[in-house]
Amino acid sequence: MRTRRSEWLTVVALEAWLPVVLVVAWWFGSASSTSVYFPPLSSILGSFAHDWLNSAGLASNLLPSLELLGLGFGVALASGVVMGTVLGLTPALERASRPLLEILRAIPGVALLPIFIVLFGIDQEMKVLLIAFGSFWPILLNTVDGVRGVEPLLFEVAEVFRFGRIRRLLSVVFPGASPQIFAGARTALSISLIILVVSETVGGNGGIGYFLLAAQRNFAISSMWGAIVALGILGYLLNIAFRLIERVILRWHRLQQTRLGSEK
Amino acid sequence: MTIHRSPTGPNSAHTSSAVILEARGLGHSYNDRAVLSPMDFTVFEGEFVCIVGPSGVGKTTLLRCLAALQPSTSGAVYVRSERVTQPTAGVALVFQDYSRSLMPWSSVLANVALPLRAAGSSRASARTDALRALALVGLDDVAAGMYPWQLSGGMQQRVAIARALASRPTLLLMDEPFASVDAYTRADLEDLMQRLQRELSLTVLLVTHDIDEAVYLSDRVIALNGRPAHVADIVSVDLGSRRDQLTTKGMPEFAELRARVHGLIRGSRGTTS
Amino acid sequence: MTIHRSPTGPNSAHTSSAVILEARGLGHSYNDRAVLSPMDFTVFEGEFVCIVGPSGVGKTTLLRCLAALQPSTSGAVYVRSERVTQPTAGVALVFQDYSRSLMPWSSVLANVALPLRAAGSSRASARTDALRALALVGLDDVAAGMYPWQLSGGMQQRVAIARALASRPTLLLMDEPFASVDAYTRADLEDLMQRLQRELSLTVLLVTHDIDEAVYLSDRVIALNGRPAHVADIVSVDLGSRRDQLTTKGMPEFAELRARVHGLIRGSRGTTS
Amino acid sequence: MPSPIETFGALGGYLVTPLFWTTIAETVGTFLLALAICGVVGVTIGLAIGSSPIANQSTRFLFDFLRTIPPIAILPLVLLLFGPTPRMVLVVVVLGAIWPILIQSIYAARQGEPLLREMSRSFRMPRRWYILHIFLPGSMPFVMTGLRVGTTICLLLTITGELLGGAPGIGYQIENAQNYLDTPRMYAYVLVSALLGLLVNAVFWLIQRRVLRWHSSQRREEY
Amino acid sequence: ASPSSAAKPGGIVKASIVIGVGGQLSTADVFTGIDKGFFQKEGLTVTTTTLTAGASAIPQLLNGGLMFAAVDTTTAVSSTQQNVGITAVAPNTVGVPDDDGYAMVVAGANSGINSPKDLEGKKVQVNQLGGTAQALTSASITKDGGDPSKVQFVEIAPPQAIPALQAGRVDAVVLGEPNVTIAKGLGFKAIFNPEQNTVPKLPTFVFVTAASYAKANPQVVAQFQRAILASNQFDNANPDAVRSIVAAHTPVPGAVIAKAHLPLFGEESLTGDQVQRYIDFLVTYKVLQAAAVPKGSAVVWAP
Ligand SMILES: Nc1ncnc2c1ncn2[C@@H]1O[C@H](COP(=O)(O)OP(=O)(O)OP(=O)(O)O)[C@@H](O)[C@H]1O
Ligand SMILES: Nc1ncnc2c1ncn2[C@@H]1O[C@H](COP(=O)(O)OP(=O)(O)OP(=O)(O)O)[C@@H](O)[C@H]1O
Ligand SMILES: [Mg+2]
Ligand SMILES: [Mg+2]
Repeated sequence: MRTRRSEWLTVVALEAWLPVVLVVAWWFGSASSTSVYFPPLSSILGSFAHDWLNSAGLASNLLPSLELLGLGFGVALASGVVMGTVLGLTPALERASRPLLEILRAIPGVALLPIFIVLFGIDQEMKVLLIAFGSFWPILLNTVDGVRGVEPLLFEVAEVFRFGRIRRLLSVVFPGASPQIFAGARTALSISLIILVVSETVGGNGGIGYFLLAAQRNFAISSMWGAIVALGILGYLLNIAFRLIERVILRWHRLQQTRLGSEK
Repeated sequence: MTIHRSPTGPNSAHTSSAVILEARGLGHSYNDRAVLSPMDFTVFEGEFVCIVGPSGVGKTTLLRCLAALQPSTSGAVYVRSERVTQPTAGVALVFQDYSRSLMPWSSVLANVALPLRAAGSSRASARTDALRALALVGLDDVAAGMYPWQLSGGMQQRVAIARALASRPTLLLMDEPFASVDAYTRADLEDLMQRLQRELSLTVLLVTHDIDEAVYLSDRVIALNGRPAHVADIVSVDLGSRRDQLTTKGMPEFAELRARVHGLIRGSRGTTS
Repeated sequence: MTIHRSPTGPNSAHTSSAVILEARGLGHSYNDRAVLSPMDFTVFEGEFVCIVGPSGVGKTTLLRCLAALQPSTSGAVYVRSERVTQPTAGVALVFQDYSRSLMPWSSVLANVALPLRAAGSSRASARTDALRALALVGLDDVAAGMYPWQLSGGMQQRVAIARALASRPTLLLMDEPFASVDAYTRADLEDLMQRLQRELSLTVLLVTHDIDEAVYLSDRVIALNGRPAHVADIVSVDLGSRRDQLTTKGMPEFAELRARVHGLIRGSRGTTS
Repeated sequence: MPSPIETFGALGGYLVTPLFWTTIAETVGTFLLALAICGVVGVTIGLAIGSSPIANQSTRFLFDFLRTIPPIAILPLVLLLFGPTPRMVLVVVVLGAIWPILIQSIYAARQGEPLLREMSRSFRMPRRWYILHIFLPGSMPFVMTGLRVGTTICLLLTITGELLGGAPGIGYQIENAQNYLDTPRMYAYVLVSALLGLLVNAVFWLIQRRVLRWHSSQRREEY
Repeated sequence: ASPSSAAKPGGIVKASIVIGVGGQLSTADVFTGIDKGFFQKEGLTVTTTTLTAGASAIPQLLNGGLMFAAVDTTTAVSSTQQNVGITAVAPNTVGVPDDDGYAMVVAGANSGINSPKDLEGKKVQVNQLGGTAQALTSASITKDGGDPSKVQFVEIAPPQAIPALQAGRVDAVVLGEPNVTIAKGLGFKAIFNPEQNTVPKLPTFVFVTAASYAKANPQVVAQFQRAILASNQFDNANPDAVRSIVAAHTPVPGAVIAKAHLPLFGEESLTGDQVQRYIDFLVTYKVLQAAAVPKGSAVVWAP
């Protein structure tokens, strides 16, 4: 168990040293800053603590955002993987729908927002769909490519042994495409956070994005930075959660990659 | 080990048994380069047929066409008189590239159990059957719990065999299934195949480049040759229904058959010499 | 084909030649599971040594440790008396899993030429050498222009051999290099290896599960056995320096040696029987 | 929403104006520059970091933190630093669009066949050869997907950046048309943007087909 | 782009300045100032930069990319409150004291909304929750005998306001020209002018500059103030001239300009007193917190 602990310590140390160095540099670099837009880190951390490290701040600003994010990202993940799998398995359909998908993908957000407002209103539903729409694409593209990249021989194994549709998906397609699906989902996670902020400017029902923009408008620059810090940390924490899931699901892949699994 | 052939065994198959597999005018080209020129042959139920031929002649291609994994560019394949375009139930294939044919994300046990689960077995019975099949090919519980890529080449190959056996096929197509195992394991596996063929009245079509193996195992040997490949000859092996590694291989008929098959292949050798 | 051994040939190697490869207390464990118990042996310059042993005993592991691709968990490897921890110049390895060891994005020719180009050959001379090496193993220009995954298993394996040969090694480590080729190509390649070994005074360490092949090719056979594996015995093969597929394999000494090696391996068989 | 006829009508009308073409040129110029930067920097750094576990662990926090920050949050800051210049738009675009490419490249670095890595070691290939002939081709499948994701994000952010920074491009036209409810003009430019996206990605598809001809994802298509 | 200033006998320094304008009717005074020579008379050479987002003006003033920009008075006050280093120098527009004005609350023709009070129980768009538009509308409702707490205000950015109204996602929207005219063209009805009974004649938009700039160039600021006031007086007196100048300088469609209400421009110098009254109004409607609010005189530049 001692080695396990020291392993953990190494991981934490490796992961922490650069952020610590940067924070220290930021702290001293900004200590005597007089620029309104670049306040000293001490005052940013003060705002951060004041705005976010209490139950009220979390309940009124963070929880609604997390809910939106969870729903939006969830919808994107589910629909991206499902549609990506279908398209990945039927190249003809994929080729046929490619132009349409590429066009949809390239609709600018400025134009998208009014369309979404008209179609879905200004409430939660619209925001969830907006987040889902934005973060859908990386998952879709990666799933399509991932599914198509699965070792062809394994598809033949599935055919010879006449796997049913479900078993084929669960035992061959998804595991085979999972490294790439994870890569897409990790990208999509951050995109969904970014779109969350944009979507919260509509309606104005609180949330971290609304808080950030309101702070910006009211020249509460430390609070704005505090919200950026909060967003960044949130992004980091969500990515950690993701990495933990990935560690379990892609265990085989990690082991296989690190010298055929013999060494850790 | 002595193999007792049943009276209805393969050597009488030509006359008494039904045709299980038939190739009619089966030919294949890759991008307009002909690999198999149209060929005809039949395999009878309960028969053990080996396919031999030089490297690159088209054995794998033929097997893949027979398994309906790849549409042939001419002719057709019939399984029990029905034309097949999709892999049929009861047919299992052991791939030549065994290491790629195992799912790296599943344990060995799960790899072997998967076809059983797909065929509707319960989790528990699939597990039992898979472990039994693994034991048949000489792999223990430790190996069953490992990932395929943690096993040696020969062990992986045996996992692929175990997977095919576990699925209880009636027609087993095997593509150089013993290429990576040592001489003893190979002999054991050969005898295992014979026993299974007899006991379960399995039909086996096995590609091999070991002519001794082909003669030892088969009721008939199909020799492929030429470019594009054609059937050079189909040799009936009448070594009786009781075979064993030492006695049979020592028989003068064995040496004779072996020489004959050798001659068939030698006919069209490539640039190697 | 008749192989003439040079007077300084391998059979006199033990006494007159220098040690090229030495394992001292070399052992290996995967995740605390011992696979190789510490072993010692030496290989002399110009010698042809085969390693035999049951499937899964640790032959590939041993070869990878000798090639310094994988740090051994105990002991050390010396090449020309220098301890190696990184792959050394002049050592080439043919992987057992040949199909994965070829780059799917390059043509066969490019695959074979790459080590040459990386070692500084000009494009033209790398091309010539690569084509020559491919011809040696029986692959023509058409095959050279294809992607590896368009070739048959045996052809891929020969590409892997050609790549190792093209790189002009002084020490060649081969892991079941002829497992997927037909009997004739195999015999040709065996004789090719002997010729190259003699002409270029190459040292070859070859893993095989074919005991005939081991005896036919080797000056010495290292038999591995047990779990964890240890060197059961090292058998000197004194079949003279002129060998040929028919005569040599017919010699009574050959049968004797073969039986002896068989016995060494049979010693510790697994659950298969 | 305007009918497609109105939209195409409006688009047809713009096709003959020089303003239309300078607008497109403006956007495409910034976009291509940003894409080049994101592509080169993102892929290089991503692959480098992905192949070094230590670098990967060290930069995780930084990257996961930074890529969560929305471009609109830092807009006042970049405006303060750069003013409403094309350079500001470029900074916003690069800061926003580099992440998908970077993250995918980090993943890409871990996709290669381990046996090929060993093969190159056993032949003692110099680093450069290993990277060029084994590492890069092996990573390409993931990198190409990342580039296709990143390209569109690059284009979208260019348009957003123009809009926010007031630079003359498609984004500005869309915003302006929106302000005066000139919906045909707005959708005409939306269409232009979408077509640009289609065009650029079509180019990427062609590249991908060529570069990954060997890969099973492309082989299957030929069946 | 710092002004190339050189003292001239008449106390006028020549300077080049950049003014941030909002592309629409509200900064017509800057364009008339250019076209009618009011800036030139004060020795100022003016170029304009279009600002798309309101918040983007302040960073550019601070980094010297802009010398002056029009922002809403609330922004000027809160930036003073946060010590951003911005100071207000001149009025831009002031609240219109008439029924019809530059800013209007707009609703569907058959929505049954005819007066401020009718907004009770409705969903009303504002550009910023807790912002000026919400305060003005709330005050109008209160004055009409209604209860603003029964109104559901939602925040939607101006470009999306009319689409949201069209789609029925909100019942009423608070618009400024030329959007009021555009909305009317689409069949909507202007209900009331929220400025009429709340901030009549008080500066709703003001020109601001960086405090550091003002301190370094007091003469330029004074010249700018004189030029803008002259321009504003001219604009209020010559609406037709304003319309043609706006048509020449902005992309607003001519047909819209012809019908649009022009804003009312501030003709008097900006005073601390005016701003104080505006602040008091904002505090009453909780746009700003009473405790932290600066004095009106602190918002306005005093050399
Ligand atoms: N995908 C492909 N595209 C083009 N040619 C192919 C393809 N697959 C196989 N071939 C060619 O078809 C021929 C026969 O290949 P096949 O794999 O059937 O040979 P084989 O008899 O199984 O040989 P081996 O004993 O070496 O495995 C070879 O010449 C090979 O190059
Ligand atoms: N990456 C690994 N992780 C754990 N165990 C491994 C790994 N690689 C090999 N082993 C184990 O080490 C043992 C020896 O494997 P190795 O591949 O060296 O055998 P081999 O002698 O080459 O067998 P074969 O003739 O079948 O190729 C096997 O039991 C195998 O399960
Ligand atoms: Mg084959
Ligand atoms: Mg091995």
